[in-house]
Parts: sequence; structure tokens; C-alpha cells
Amino acid sequence: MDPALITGITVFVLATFVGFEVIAKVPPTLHTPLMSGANAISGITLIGAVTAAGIEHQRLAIALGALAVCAAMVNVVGGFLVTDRMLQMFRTERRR
Amino acid sequence: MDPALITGITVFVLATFVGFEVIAKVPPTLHTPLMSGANAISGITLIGAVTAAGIEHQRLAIALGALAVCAAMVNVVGGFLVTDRMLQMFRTERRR
Amino acid sequence: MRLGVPRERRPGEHRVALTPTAAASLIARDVEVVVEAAAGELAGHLDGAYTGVGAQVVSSERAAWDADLVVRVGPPMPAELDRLPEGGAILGFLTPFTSADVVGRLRDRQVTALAFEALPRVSAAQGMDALSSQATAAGYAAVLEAADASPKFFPMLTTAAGTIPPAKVLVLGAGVAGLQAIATARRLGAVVSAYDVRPEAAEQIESLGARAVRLEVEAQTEGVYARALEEDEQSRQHELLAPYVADSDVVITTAAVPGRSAPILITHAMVHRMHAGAVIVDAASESGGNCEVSYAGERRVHGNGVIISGPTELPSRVAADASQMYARNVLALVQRVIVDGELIIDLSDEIVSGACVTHRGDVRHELARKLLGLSASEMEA
Amino acid sequence: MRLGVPRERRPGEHRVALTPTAAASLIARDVEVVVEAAAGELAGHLDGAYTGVGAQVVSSERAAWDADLVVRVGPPMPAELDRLPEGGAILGFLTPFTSADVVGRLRDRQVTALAFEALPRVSAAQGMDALSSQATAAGYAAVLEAADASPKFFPMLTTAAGTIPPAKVLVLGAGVAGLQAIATARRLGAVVSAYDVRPEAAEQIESLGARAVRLEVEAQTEGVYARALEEDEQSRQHELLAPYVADSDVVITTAAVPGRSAPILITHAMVHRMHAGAVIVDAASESGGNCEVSYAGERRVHGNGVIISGPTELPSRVAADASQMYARNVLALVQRVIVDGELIIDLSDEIVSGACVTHRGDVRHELARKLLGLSASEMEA
Amino acid sequence: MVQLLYLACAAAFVIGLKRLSSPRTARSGNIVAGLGMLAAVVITLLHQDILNWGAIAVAAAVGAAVGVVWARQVAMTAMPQMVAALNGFGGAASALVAGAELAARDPGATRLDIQVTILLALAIGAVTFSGSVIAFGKLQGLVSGSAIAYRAQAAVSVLVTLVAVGAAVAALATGEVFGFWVVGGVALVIGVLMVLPVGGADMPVVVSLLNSFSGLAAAGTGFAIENSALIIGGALVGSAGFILTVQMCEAMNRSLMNVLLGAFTSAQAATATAEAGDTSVRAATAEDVAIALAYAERVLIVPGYGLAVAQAQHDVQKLARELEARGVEVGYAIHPVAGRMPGHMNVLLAEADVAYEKLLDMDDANQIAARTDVMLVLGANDVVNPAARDDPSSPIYGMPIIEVDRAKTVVVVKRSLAPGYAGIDNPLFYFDQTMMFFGDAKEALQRVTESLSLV
Amino acid sequence: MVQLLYLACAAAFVIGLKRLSSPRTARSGNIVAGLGMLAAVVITLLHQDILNWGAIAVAAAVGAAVGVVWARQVAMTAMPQMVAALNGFGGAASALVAGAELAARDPGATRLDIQVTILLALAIGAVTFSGSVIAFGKLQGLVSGSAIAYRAQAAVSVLVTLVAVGAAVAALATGEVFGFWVVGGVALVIGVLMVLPVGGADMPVVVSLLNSFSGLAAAGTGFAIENSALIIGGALVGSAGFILTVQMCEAMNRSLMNVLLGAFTSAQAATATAEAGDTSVRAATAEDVAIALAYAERVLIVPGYGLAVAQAQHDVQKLARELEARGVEVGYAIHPVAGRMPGHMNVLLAEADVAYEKLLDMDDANQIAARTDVMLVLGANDVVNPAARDDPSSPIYGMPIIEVDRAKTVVVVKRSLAPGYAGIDNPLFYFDQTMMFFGDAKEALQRVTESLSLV
Ligand SMILES: NC(=O)c1ccc[n+]([C@@H]2O[C@H](COP(=O)([O-])OP(=O)(O)OC[C@H]3O[C@@H](n4cnc5c(N)ncnc54)[C@H](OP(=O)(O)O)[C@@H]3O)[C@@H](O)[C@H]2O)c1
Ligand SMILES: NC(=O)c1ccc[n+]([C@@H]2O[C@H](COP(=O)([O-])OP(=O)(O)OC[C@H]3O[C@@H](n4cnc5c(N)ncnc54)[C@H](OP(=O)(O)O)[C@@H]3O)[C@@H](O)[C@H]2O)c1
Ligand SMILES: NC(=O)c1ccc[n+]([C@@H]2O[C@H](COP(=O)([O-])OP(=O)(O)OC[C@H]3O[C@@H](n4cnc5c(N)ncnc54)[C@H](O)[C@@H]3O)[C@@H](O)[C@H]2O)c1
Ligand SMILES: NC(=O)c1ccc[n+]([C@@H]2O[C@H](COP(=O)([O-])OP(=O)(O)OC[C@H]3O[C@@H](n4cnc5c(N)ncnc54)[C@H](O)[C@@H]3O)[C@@H](O)[C@H]2O)c1
Repeated sequence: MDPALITGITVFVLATFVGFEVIAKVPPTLHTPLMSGANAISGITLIGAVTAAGIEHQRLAIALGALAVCAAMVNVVGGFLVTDRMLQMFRTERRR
Repeated sequence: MDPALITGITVFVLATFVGFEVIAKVPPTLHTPLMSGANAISGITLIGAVTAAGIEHQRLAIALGALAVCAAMVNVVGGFLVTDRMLQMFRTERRR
Repeated sequence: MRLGVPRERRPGEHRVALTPTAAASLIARDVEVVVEAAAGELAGHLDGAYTGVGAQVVSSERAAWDADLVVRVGPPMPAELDRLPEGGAILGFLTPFTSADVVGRLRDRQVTALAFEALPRVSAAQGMDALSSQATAAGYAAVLEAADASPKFFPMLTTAAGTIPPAKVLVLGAGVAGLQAIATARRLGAVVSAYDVRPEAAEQIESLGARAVRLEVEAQTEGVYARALEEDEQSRQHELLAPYVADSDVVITTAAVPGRSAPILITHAMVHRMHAGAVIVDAASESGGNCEVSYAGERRVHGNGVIISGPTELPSRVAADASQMYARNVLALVQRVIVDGELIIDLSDEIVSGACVTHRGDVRHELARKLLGLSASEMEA
Repeated sequence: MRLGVPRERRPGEHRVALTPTAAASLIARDVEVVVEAAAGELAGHLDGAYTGVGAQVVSSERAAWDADLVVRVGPPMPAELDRLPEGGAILGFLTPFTSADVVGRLRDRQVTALAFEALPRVSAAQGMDALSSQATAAGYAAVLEAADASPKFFPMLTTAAGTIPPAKVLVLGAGVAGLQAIATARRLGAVVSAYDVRPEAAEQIESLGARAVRLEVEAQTEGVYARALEEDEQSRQHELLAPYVADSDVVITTAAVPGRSAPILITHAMVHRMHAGAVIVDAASESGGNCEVSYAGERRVHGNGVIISGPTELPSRVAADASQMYARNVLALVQRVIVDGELIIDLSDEIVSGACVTHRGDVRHELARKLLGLSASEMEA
Repeated sequence: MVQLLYLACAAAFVIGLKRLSSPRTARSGNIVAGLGMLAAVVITLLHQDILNWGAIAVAAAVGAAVGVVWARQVAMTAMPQMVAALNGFGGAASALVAGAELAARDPGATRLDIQVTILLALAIGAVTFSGSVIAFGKLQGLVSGSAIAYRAQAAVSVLVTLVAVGAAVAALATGEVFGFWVVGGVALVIGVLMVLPVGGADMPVVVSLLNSFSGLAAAGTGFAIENSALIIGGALVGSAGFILTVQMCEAMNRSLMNVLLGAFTSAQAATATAEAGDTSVRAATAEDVAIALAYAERVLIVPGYGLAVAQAQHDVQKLARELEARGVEVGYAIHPVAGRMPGHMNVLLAEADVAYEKLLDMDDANQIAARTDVMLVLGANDVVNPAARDDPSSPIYGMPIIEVDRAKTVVVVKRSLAPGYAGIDNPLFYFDQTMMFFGDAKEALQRVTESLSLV
Repeated sequence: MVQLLYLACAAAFVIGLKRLSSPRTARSGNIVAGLGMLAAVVITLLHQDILNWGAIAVAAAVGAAVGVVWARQVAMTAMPQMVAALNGFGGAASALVAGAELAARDPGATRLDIQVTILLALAIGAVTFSGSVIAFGKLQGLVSGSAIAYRAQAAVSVLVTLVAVGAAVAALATGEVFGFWVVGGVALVIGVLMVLPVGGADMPVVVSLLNSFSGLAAAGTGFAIENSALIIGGALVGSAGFILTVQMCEAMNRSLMNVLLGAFTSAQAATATAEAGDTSVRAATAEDVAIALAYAERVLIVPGYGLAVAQAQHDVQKLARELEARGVEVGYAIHPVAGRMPGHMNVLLAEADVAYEKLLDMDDANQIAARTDVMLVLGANDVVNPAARDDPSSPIYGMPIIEVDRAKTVVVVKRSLAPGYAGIDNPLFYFDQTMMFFGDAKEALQRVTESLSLV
């Protein structure tokens, strides 16, 4: 098996563990913001898109890549911003 | 930088994250057993020892490797067994 | 308009129908308040307090009665009825369903009589509901009477001289007074159980942390009140209640059915099955008593050592607070019948109309008519 | 050995020194128990109960007194003293520090007198500590008396007829009775504060959820008891207490100093600053009273409307349970002085020796000697 | 070296996700994750030998603009559909990247494992995309919100899935590009089939699941272009999203299977709706109530007969104490006729040792009602019924009430929408600012108190 | 392929550790981790081209035998030193592996990063080893248990560390094997210096920290031999061990720095000891108490004056309810003179609505004392003083007591070792089965109740 693949799998498995563990019990009010934030992170595919759009020579590939960049960008930018809007309800600093 | 090293670092960082997250708040009564169990896991160096003792040709290396195997074996076997003994206090199945 | 507050002369009655605070509210609405001297003394309100808020304190009884509206706690005694101006108005507990004499004379004198007993128990009238406020006082006082009469502690006590078990208190009748009795006895640490014929009372009893005794004898309410039981139901009830009564250290009874004498819940035989030192407080003794062996106004030790008390005038035992609540009820109702400083009896007002037992020579309430032997239909006319 | 239980004849005394249960324990130890007829009746123990456990019920008073050991609640009255056999023994509250007459005659008749008042309050003697058990009853009954006397509710009530604020109760003297009073008043829902000269009492008051009033006047204890205050301390105390008293709806006083008449805590002037309808229950009235205006055995309305009650025989208000605890105390002490069915007064036993006020013509307790004007040293001999 | 920088970005995602899962840190978590993303993009741009700057710039600018405007303007109530749509974009992006890879190289000449990952990224991305579109449509009301069931649904689903698998095997075996596109197409159909049967109320769960998928798709592209930041980020979202999905199901007392099968189990669904009562009331969970309380400055508790029936006096006191420990000002508003006897609430609260000073009369309570953040109505009904104030035809018109509806938020705890003593309906329950928390008061309070520690 | 198998083993470690951190699953977690280890070893043996079977077999047999016998025979009370010793073996093994690598290759001719990792494994392994040996010695009583302080301690430590760093740089620069050995030697010294100043009571924290180190050492060897199972396992233990160390410090209300500086901060240490009272009492934490209660079948609560002073009646009731919900049978044993007035405890518990049936008289309580798992003594003192029963010279001799010492475990909650009303010492506090939980009763009970959810 290709060592890059093995590395990939290792990294994938470990990251999956981290993902499982990092989410403790979440209060329902946070379900939507958390989902939205996680969704924005999944926009990391943006760097794949940039790579695809940026380094290929093939026209179709470039076109698809550019489309991907556009879609991923909506996902990332919209995602983080909208998450932040949702989270503004928790903004108030608690006095003690 | 060597790709193996990069992979190693990536894996190391991810595993560290997992380690941090996997230990939630632990009741003090479990401190010693958990420490003991973790200690047994750190005996994983045993496979390094086996490798060192098993595949080297150099005498000193073999000797050190064999010593390492012996020490690691004590750590692993003793560690798991003694942890199990400590944990027997939690054995009783709870009636409900 | 002139409002009179004669002194209550019934022995044991310590309450007053209007407190200085309530008087002040009326005076602010241009009502002339006339209070008989010493009327509030037993409730902790000296005459000075009334003059202080602008009321007139008069020493003549007659002057206090000579008013457009007389407010009272208890019903007028025969002599007092004569002092009431012909065509005048009176407000208070007027025993409209039990004293034919009073109702008859009020009608004959063309008096407008507003009786708290007849006030509809609807949500909007709760601020005027003197039955409730005074029953609250009665329920509380009944427990004090019981605790005082009982040779036992109410609470449990673990001491170097042994463990005293908590008193077992049984409350029969869980209306307003009964519920208050339950709450008070529980406060003192007794183990309380209670019974009422109305099925919904069980939940209310439990909502006070007491145990509800559920017997098969139940009577759905007519409006908010219980109906009287048939004879067979009653004897079944006695049979089923007997063991609970026998097992109690203290029994407090508060059962009543409007317009009837109080139902008998504890028979002679049941008293005899109780142990020496057990206590019965019959808080319904004024309306005939729930216990066959009842001495109204007295506390006596029965032959077998059972202590039986039939306190009357229970609310007077907390005269200050009972008067304060009563005066608030009076105030709420009076404010409803005074328009621009004039007494206006608006019979289209469900609440006023309900409370109004006699008006311009008519007897208006069905139960009162029944009492006087008048036909029900006439009223409709 | 013969143990006599004469009937208590003091008016208002409802307790009995030995219950049938306690009698049974003694009979099992071969003691002959003689009970005067009707001795336990007011405490809920009919004669049959005594005969039922093997005691002898006698109708003659003399027969009950004619015993090796007589157990009593209260001190013997003059006539009763004569019935006590010369050289006999008696156990009970014998007023050894306050009644020179009783002590003198007990000594003269060579009686061995064991007085609960003199029992050392050490841990091992707690089962015999009748002062505590009866003070418990007194504290409870004092609150019932106060609640009964007060024209106010103790608990807070939010009702359609206005909100009744909770009664403010002040307890002065937080010994056994005072603490029980605090607990009982809190149970009823009052807002309770309390004061005692002993500094450690503050924590105990707070441990019952009440507010401790801390004044600068403090008196370290002598043993477990408070010492009497100097005159200047006392007037300072009055000055500091006055505003608290004036602000209260109910004041219950229980302060005492052994061998002295009760300290005055509420002066005439303080009573006059209280409001009409306020209540003072002076539970120390039997030993002189904590209130300058005190009517022992009575409840009266003072000129300014303050209700003052000086109940005596408070424990008798819960006669059944008070007797049960008392009998347990008696039993514990009697079992200590009976060896193989014989009465043995072992003066090397710290507890017995402490309780023993007269023995073989000697007055043994220091306070009792002081009372009789005897020198302290003589006792040592 | 660049790999280590990517690793740092991945670490930012981990930290961001962790902080996102607690209210106190959520906002900063989002920012950390965002910065990680920014860094990852910058690194990529600098590191790769970018040829087509123009295409990227234009595409990125358009995408960013759409994202900014949309996120700014969307109504708070339309958040769920926006998340669904964004998720669709993410899925589409992954599928497109996979497509670009396909276009750029000859699949047949590529390593098999790369082929597999490209195929997976394409398929999962496509499922995510089409599923999200349907979810968006349902939430936005463009597609019928209710569960859509049709005969032979199960059979169709199985069939389509088999087709997809078959196509995938064929594509890999032949290495034909066309085969890959077929798989992508079938995947689009699967996405649609998967979401259609799910009811509108369950849509957030599906969106969350699709979100988890879009993470997997991203990870797939990571394998394809051998980029560990993508793998880590994708795997993180994949697993965290899955856990979140499961938790969302738990919060609804459902299993994930049950949600996905949706229309098949319509009987169950009906029960669930009935439990939640009329759809026009807002049914809250213990955690919602806990958050509302924990972040309030002033809370007034309005006890009623139900609190007495539940004998929950100690539980309410416990909750009040915990809120006070957090700095919330807590009072009790006592209505004169709450309960079934005069002073009923006094007895109850005295048993729990509530200090008298904390009890407010109706008038005092009404005076501060408008300055109160949360009114917590516990088993009270008639005494907070606005009809008594507003509706002259109501039988209780004229009875004074505690005007809880003047507070910012009203939380009503009771077992159902059943009326109280007066036997009349209560419009309060349907007000916008009202959350209904259904349940026995005792149990409800205990659950809220427990949830407090999470928020 | 073999790497994926190693990955599976690593996953077993993760799962094992997770399960180990909760009482319910701890035992199975240990087993999972153990199986993972077994698998890893088997994989290694099969996969590597082992030449020296004999050496390995002998070494492994000896090691295993020692491990088995030791683990079987060690006394429960000697667990901490055993863990310390095992940890030392682990450290030694890592150092030896690093040594073997050194011996097998010419460092100078090796990649720098491999050199670095070998050096790190060697150094950290050596520190772990020597530190563990000292910790073992202290716990076993071979080395003076108290913190050992000497003048210029700080200076010496700094110096030695500088030497180590210098030697390491030199070794890497020159690639001389000898340099590596020097670093190892100096590391041994550092281990000793690190542990010596720490007091005996803090030793478990140090052992835990060293445990974390041994993980890092293992990870180091993993880098050296490029084995990801080693890296993952080592990193796991390194980070998990560190978190555990921090938690242990928190449980003692100390910071890690504070513990490690030990003797330097003797003033603080003195306070800590005073707080914990006489060293011969067993001071418990809230979690210890929670575990004792949660796993009991029957608990009797013995309230005393301190419970009233703390006004903790509602808190005890809350705890009792939670225990009952877990199936524990809970009763209250009321001593006739507990508190300061007859019936004091009755008033108190009535306020908290404790059912009368749950109150046991002294006699009844004593009858079931021997069959009670935990006696929870709350602010009571004289009434549970065994001297009243056993010591004729005691001023309270003859007073009946609640014989809590007949139960399996006694938990005493009070603020200090101060006497109660009678003013006399209580031998109960020093009994073997007694745990003292110091603190105000109210706060203590709240903390125990909170901790219940963790166990
Ligand atoms: N205070 C008095 O003196 C007095 C005397 C007689 C009558 N009233 C009348 O009683 C009423 C009092 O008003 P209120 O608001 O206190 O009570 P209410 O209007 O009777 O409402 C009580 C509510 O509590 C809920 N409930 C019952 N058990 C519950 C439980 N275990 N857990 C949670 N919720 C529970 C019920 O709803 P669910 O069934 O949905 O749970 C019910 O709607 C007024 O109408 C008043 O006029 C008062
Ligand atoms: N019941 C009666 O009628 C009566 C009357 C008078 C005297 N007594 C005597 O009082 C004693 C009663 O025995 P007991 O065991 O109940 O009480 P105790 O022996 O007086 O002991 C109470 C203990 O509670 C602890 N404490 C105080 N405040 C606390 C708080 N806030 N939180 C936690 N613990 C606290 C104290 O220890 P720390 O300071 O270490 O916290 C103290 O040692 C007996 O000696 C009895 O003879 C009883
Ligand atoms: N409108 C309001 O909001 C409002 C206000 C106050 C009271 N109420 C209702 O009024 C009703 C009556 O209250 P009340 O205290 O004036 O009643 P009451 O004084 O007429 O009777 C007292 C109780 O005795 C009970 N009783 C009668 N016959 C009995 C029998 N044979 N055995 C046992 N119990 C018997 C009744 O059911 C009642 O509960 C209650 O339902 C109460 O809830 C309503
Ligand atoms: N040994 C035991 O275990 C045991 C048992 C019961 C009681 N005691 C102790 O005995 C002591 C006295 O109890 P008691 O009830 O018999 O006392 P008591 O009846 O003699 O006096 C009642 C209270 O009045 C207080 N007092 C006296 N003068 C006062 C003044 N001027 N102002 C205010 N308060 C004043 C006293 O301090 C005392 O608390 C208490 O300390 C109690 O704890 C001990």
C-alpha cells in the first residue's frame, strides 16, 4: 500500500477520534450554531478547490475548480459569519 | 524535512489531542488506577525493544535491546495486572 | 353618603368590620364613616386610629346604626335590627340561609341586605370573598385550639428521654378552612391526613403534603360546594371513616353544606372508639357540628378521656388579621356599590345581585326563599 | 422495695411521675409499685393501665406515700411532707434552691431527697435530665400560648384579601425551653429572633434558622448555666433590648439563673413601648417572671393593649408526652439507685451524689445550704 | 514545512470546535476556526504554484460576496435553511473538486486508491448537495414540509443504491471517466431520496447528518490531492457532526434511524407531535430553559397550584439558589389566589425555606415585570391568564393577574395545555415570547437544574 | 498494511484510556488496552525479521514472570510504590531502546532528526527512570519521605540542566556516541534532583508526571524507529498523563508548580498539612465520598449539631434523594442528644421534609450498624465518640452512642478535628475505616452531590 495512503488513513482515524471526543454534551440551543460552525469548517475543501483551479491546465478542470472555489467560498464565508450572528446571543459578559 | 518526520509529527500532535480530550474529569479514586493503566500503555516501548533486540546485529545493541524487552515486559505485564487488581473494587454490578 | 360601623356585641366576637386603613380609603372617596366607640378595640384598633384617618367616632350606638350603609361582621341581633333605618342597607355575614327571623325582618324593613354568604364564588369576586378569608382564620385557629387541647406534642421529638412520635391529625372537610388546618398542622410537625366528599379535594390535600383519605363515598360538587349526602351514603361514610378516626390523636372537622346544618361525620360510637387523650375539634359547631358529641363554645373531656372542643368564633382568635382581611373584603364590595358617593345597587351586576338577599321588600336568593318557605318562581318575576 | 406514686395535687398539674410502661420496667426488676388512684388520669393513663402491668392501685393517699421511695413530679406540699416516712426517700422536682421550707423539713425528717434540679448536667446523666425534658415541653407550650393569645397569624399569608405579614417573634433566654420555643415558632412560620446572655447561644439560635440578637452584654457561663448579671449590666441590657422588644409582635421569655429568681428582661417602660395586640408570654413566671408586668397563671390585656400572659404549669399542657419523658427520666435515675431490689444511695457516684440534696439529716448541695444559711464548708466534712 | 503549517490550521479547527460546544466559549471558537481556515487558504495560495490567479480571484470574490451578503441579511428565523444551503455548497464544492481531479487526469492511469477516494468524494459530495437542496426546499417551504411517502419507497431506495454501487464498481474496473460521472449522477438521486421522506420538524437532524457527510467528502478530496489539512478538517467535521446528529436525536428522544425512516413510521411521528402539543406553541427543552435562565439578569418565579401538586417546592428553591450563585437576581411573584387556599404558596415556599424577603406581592411584581428577563411560571395558569385583563368576554375578566407577558421571555412549566381551575384556555401559551416546557413541575425543575451546569 | 494494524492497536489504547476514566467502565478499559498491547507485540514479532529469538524470549519470559508475581503479591497499600517502580521500568526500557539504536548505528551518519529523537528518548527515559527510582524509594520508606531541601538547591538544578543541554548540543554537533551517553547520565541526575525535594504526600503527583514523561520517551523511540503505533501510544500517555497530573493537583487544591517546588515552599506545605489535619487521619475528597456512597448498598446518615449550624438540612436531603435514585438504601440515625436541644435533629430534618419513616432511633440504628456500608456522620461528634463506650476514663463514658465504627466505612464531615460540646477528642477520626471530609457541612454536601454525577 502506498505510504501516503497509510499516513492519510492514520491521520483520518486520529482526527475522527478527536472529533468524537471534542464534542462533549452540547446544550440544544447550541446545536444549530455548532452545526453551522462545523459546516463552515467542512468548507476546508476550499483549499482543494484552490489547488484544483490553480494548478491544473485542463480547461474543464479549471472551470470545475473555479466553480468549486466559488461554492466553497460561499460555504466558508457565509458559514462563519452566520454562525457568529447566531452566537451573538451569548455575547453579554456575565457580571458576577 | 523528511516526510516520515512530518507524518510522525502530525500523528504525534493528533494523538496528543486525543489524549487531552479522552480524559474527562476523573474521580480521585480512579487517579491511581488510571495512572497505572496509562503507565502500562506507555510500555508500548516494548515493540521498540523487540525491534531493537530482534533485528540488530551489533552485540551491544542486542544486549541493550534484550534488557529493554525485559524492563518493558515488567512494565506492561505488571502494569495491566496490578491495574486490574485495583479496579476489582468497582466490580460489583449495580442492582437497580 | 354615610357608612356606619357599630360595635359587634356578640359575646366572643372580637373582629371589626372596618379597619382604620380601610376607612381611610372610603373617606378618600367622600364617604362619611361613623364608627362606634371601642368598635375596633379587641382587634387592636383603638378609637384614636379611626379619628386619625378622619372617621367620626361616636359613643352612641344609635348613631352608628343610623347610616345609609351599615357594615357588620356578624348578623344584627334582634335589638339591633330595630336600629337599622327603614329602607337602609347592611353588609356582613347575615346568616341568610339559616336564620329565617333575620331575613324576614330585613325584608319587612325594606332593607337592602348584602350577605357575604351569598356572594358568588367567581374569580372576579375573590377580593370580596369574606367566607374564604374568615375560613382561613378559622382553619388556623382550629389547629391552635387542637394543639392546645392535646396532651401530646404535634411534632416528633427524639430526646434523651425517649422518642415522642408525631401526632396523627385527621382533618375532615377540606374546604378553605380544612386546607388551612392541614397546612398549619403540618407546619407544627404533625402527620396529617384528610378527607372530603368532593373528589377533587384529594389532589388539593396532597398538594399540601398531607395524605388524602379516599373513601368510596364521593359527591360531585354543585358549583363549588358539596351536596348533602343521602342517608345510606352517610352511614356508609361513617363506617368507612371510623377506623381512621379511631387511629387519630387529633381530629379537626370543618365540613359544611351551604344552607344546611353541618353533616355529622363523627358519631357517638366513633368517639367511643378513640383513645384517652385524643382530641376532637369541631370547627363546624356553630352550624350544628360535625360531631354528634359536640359542645358549642366549650372544651370538655368526654367519659372515655377524649377531649372534645367545639370552638365558636374561631376567627376572633386572630382578630387583628381576620379583621384586616375582612375589612379588605368589605372595602372591595362597598367600592363596587358606591358610584360617585352614592349607594347604587346594580342588580345587573352578577356579583352584587348574587350577594343581595333582600332588596325593596323582596327576598332574592333562592336558598333564603326556601328558608322562608317562599316559592322559587316568584323571584323570577 | 416499695415505690410510691401519689397523685399530684397542685392545681394545674396534669403530669404523673410514672407511666404504666415505666412502672412495668420497675416491676420487672422486682420493685413493688404503688400508684394512687387517678394519679395518671390527666396524663391519659387510666388506673386500669397500671393494674394491667402489675402495679398496685390504691385509693388511699397515705398508702401511696408510705413507700421506700416516693416519686413525684412537683415538690410535696406541706401536708404531704408529713406523709413521707421518716428516713424515707423522695425523687422529683423538689425546689431545693428556692424553698427553704421544703428542704428544711426534708432534712429534719432524715429524708433522702433526690432533686432533679440538682442533677449534674453531664453527658452520662442526660437520660435522667428532667429539667431538659420538661423545659422542652414548656418551650413548645409557651409558643402555643403565644399563638393563641396573639390576634395575629404567625405565618405569612398572601391572599385575595391582602397580604398578612409574618409575626415577629422574639425569644429571650435560649436555654432548652427557649430553643424549643424558637423551633416551634419557626415551624408556625413566624420570623424569629432570639437573645441570650451566654455568648455560645448565638450559634445555637442560628442553628435553628433564627436570627441571633447580639448585644454587648454577655456573661460567660459558670458550668452550663448563665450567671446573674450585675446591676449596671442589667440596665445596659434593658436599654439595648428595648428596641427589639418594641418591634416585636410576640415576646417569649424563658431566662433563668439557677437558685435565683428569674432576671428581669422586660421592664414596665419596655411594655409601654410595645404596640396594641402585641403579646408577652413570660414562661419564667413561676420563678418570678422575666417581665416586670407579669401575672403568674393568667393572661391579661395591659392598659395599652399589650397582652401579657404568665402561664404556669406549661409542661402540663402536653401532659401525656411530658409525663412520658419525665417517667423515662425517673426510671433512669431510679435504676441507678436500685441494686438487687434495694435502694442504695452511693454517694461516690457523681450523679447520685449531685442530685442528693438531703441525706441522713445533712443538706448536701451548696445552693441549698446557701438557701438555709448554712456554711459551705460544713458539707465537705 | 507547509504540512506542519497545515497541521497548525487543523489544530485551530480542533480548538474551535471544542470551544463551539460550550456557550461561554462558542463565539471565540468560531473565530479561532475561521482564522484557521484563513491561514489554510493563504498557505495554499502561497505554497502552490498557482497558474490561474484570475479564475480563482473572480470565483472567490463572487463566493465571498454572496456569503457576506447572505449571512448579513438572512432573518434569524431562516437560519436552519441557510445552514442547509451552505452545506449544499460545501458538498457541491467537494464534488466539483473531485470532478476537477477527474477532468485533469486519466482515471485509468491513476493509483486505485486515489481513484477510490475521488469517487467517494464525488459521490458523497453529490449526496450532500442534492440532499441539502431538498432540505433547504423543505425548510423554506418550497418543497412540501411534511414527510413525503410513496409506495415502494423502500424498494426504490434499495434499487438506486444498488445501481450506484454497480456503477462505482464498473467505473473503477474500467477506469472510464464516464462511469464516474454516472456514479455522481446516481448519488444526486440518492440524496433526494434520502431527504424526501423526512418530516419538516426532523429536518435539522438531517441537515446535521448531511453536514457530517460534507466533512467526509472534504476528507475524500484530501486523500485525492494528498493534503493532510483537508483530511484532518474533513474527518473532524465528519465525526463531530455525527456526534452532534446523535445528540440532536437524543434531545428529541428519537433514534437516528427513526428520524431517517421518517414517513415509514408515521404513527410514531404523530405521537411525537401530540406530545409537543399544538404546533403553534414553542415547546422548549430543559437546556433551552436553563440557558434562558442562566443568561438573565432578573428572573421572577410565578408559582401556582401545579407546583404544589408536584410538591416541587424544594426543587424550585434549589434552582433559585443555583441561579443566584451565578449572579441572577431571583424573586417569587405570589398571586393572591394562586393555589387552592389563601396562603397556599406561602406554606409551600416556607417549607422550602424561601426567605420572606424574596416574596413579591402581585402589585410589586407587576411593577417590575417589564424589567424582568424571564418569568418562570411553575404550574400556574389562571393567575397569569392575560384574558382576565384583555378579554371582557372571559369568565375571569376583571381578576387581577401577574402580567408575565410584559417580561422579555416567559417560560411556562406544566404538563400539558390543559386549563386550570377556571377551566378556560390561556392565550399566554401561544405568545411569541412564551416557551412551554411540558412536564411534571418537580421533574422539570430537576432537569433544568441539571442542565444549568452545561450552559 | 502492518501500519494499519498498528493503528488498530492505537485505537484500542484510546478506547481503553477513555473507559479507564470512569468507574463503571474502568475495568473493561484496562482489558481493552491490554489486548491492544498484546496485538501490537504479536504484530511486531510476526512482521519484523526477528533474528535474535532467543534473547527476546528469555528477556520477555523473565520480565513477564517478574511482572506477574509482583502484581499478584504486592499489598494493596503498596500500590503507589509499585506504580512508581513500573514506571521506572518503562522509562528504562525507552532509554535502553534509544541506547540500542545508538549502539546499532553511527549517530554521526544518521539523519539529524533521528539523532534528536534518539537523544530525547534517551534523556527522557533516563529522567523517568531515576526519578521513579527515587519516588519508589520515598514511598517505600527507603529514602526519607519528607521533602529534602538543601542549600543552593536551585543553583544546582539550573547548573545540571545547563550541563545536559550543553552536552546534548555537543553530541548532536559532533555526532559522537559518547556525547549521547553523557546526556543520558546527566539526565539520570536530573531525575534524582527533580524528585528529591518533593514531599511524600505529593509523590503520587510526581509519579503521574513521570508517567507522562515515560509516554513521551516511548513516542521518542517511535520517531527513532519510525513506528507510528509507538508514536501514538506514547503521545496518548504523554498527554493523558499530563491531564491526569493536573487533575491530581487540582484535587489537592495545589498547582503543579507548587507541588514540584515542594521543599522550596515549605511554608505553604505546612499550611496544607495543617489543613489536612494530623497525618494519621485519612482526608478524603468529595469524589472519594461520592464513590463510597454511590457504591454502597445501605447508607446511614448521622446528623449532629454541625449540620444545624451549617443549615445544611436541604442539602443532605438532596444527597439522600440522589442516592436513593441510584438504588442505595438511605436512613437517618438520630441520637437522642444530637444537637443542642431535645428534638433538634427532628426540627432540622422536618424542615427538609425528610419522611418520619426514614428516621431511626439510636437503638435501631445500632442494630443495623454492622450491616451498613457507609455511616455518613454530618457535623456530629460526641454522639459518635467510641470513647463513651470504650474508655472508662473519658468524661462522657456511659453516654450511649451511635456505634458508627461498626459499619464498613465511616465518613465524617466536619470543618476540622476540633472537639464538640463535651470538649474531648474523638478517636473515631483516627480509625482505619474512617474518612474525614473537612469542610462546612453545607458546602461539603453540595460538593459530594455534584461529584455523584461523575461516578
Ligand atoms: N387561592 C385560593 O384561595 C383559591 C381557592 C379556590 C380556587 N382558586 C382558584 O385556583 C386558581 C389558582 O390559579 P393557579 O394558576 O395557581 O392554578 P390553576 O389555574 O388551577 O393552574 C394550575 C396548573 O398547574 C398545572 N399542573 C397541575 N399539576 C401539575 C404538575 N404536577 N406539574 C406541573 N404542572 C401541573 C395544570 O396544568 P397541566 O394539567 O397542564 O399540568 C394547571 O393548569 C385560580 O383560578 C383561583 O381562582 C384559588
Ligand atoms: N440535644 C440536647 O438536648 C443537648 C443539649 C445540650 C448539650 N448537648 C450536647 O451536645 C452534643 C451533641 O452532639 P453532636 O454530635 O450533635 O455535636 P457535637 O459533639 O457538639 O459536635 C458538633 C461538631 O460539628 C462540627 N461543626 C460545627 N459547625 C459545623 C459546620 N458548619 N459544618 C460542619 N461541621 C460543623 C464541629 O466540628 P468542627 O468545628 O470541626 O466543624 C463539632 O465537632 C452532645 O455532647 C450533647 O451532650 C445536647
Ligand atoms: N371562586 C373561587 O375562586 C373560590 C374561592 C374560595 C373557595 N372556593 C371553593 O369553594 C368550595 C367550598 O369552600 P368552603 O370552604 O367555603 O366550603 P364549605 O365551608 O361549604 O364546606 C367545607 C368543606 O366540607 C366539605 N363537606 C361537605 N359535606 C361533607 C361530608 N359529608 N363529608 C366530608 N366533607 C364534606 C365540602 O366539600 C367542603 O370542602 C371549595 O371548592 C373551594 O375551592 C372557590
Ligand atoms: N449536659 C448536657 O448535655 C445538657 C443538657 C441540657 C442542657 N444543657 C445546657 O444547660 C444550659 C442551661 O439550660 P437551661 O435551659 O436549663 O437553662 P436555664 O433554664 O437555667 O436558663 C434559661 C436560659 O436563660 C438564660 N439567661 C439567664 N440570665 C439571662 C439574662 N439576664 N438575659 C438573657 N438570658 C439569660 C440562660 O443563659 C439560659 O440559656 C444550656 O447551656 C444547655 O446547653 C446541657
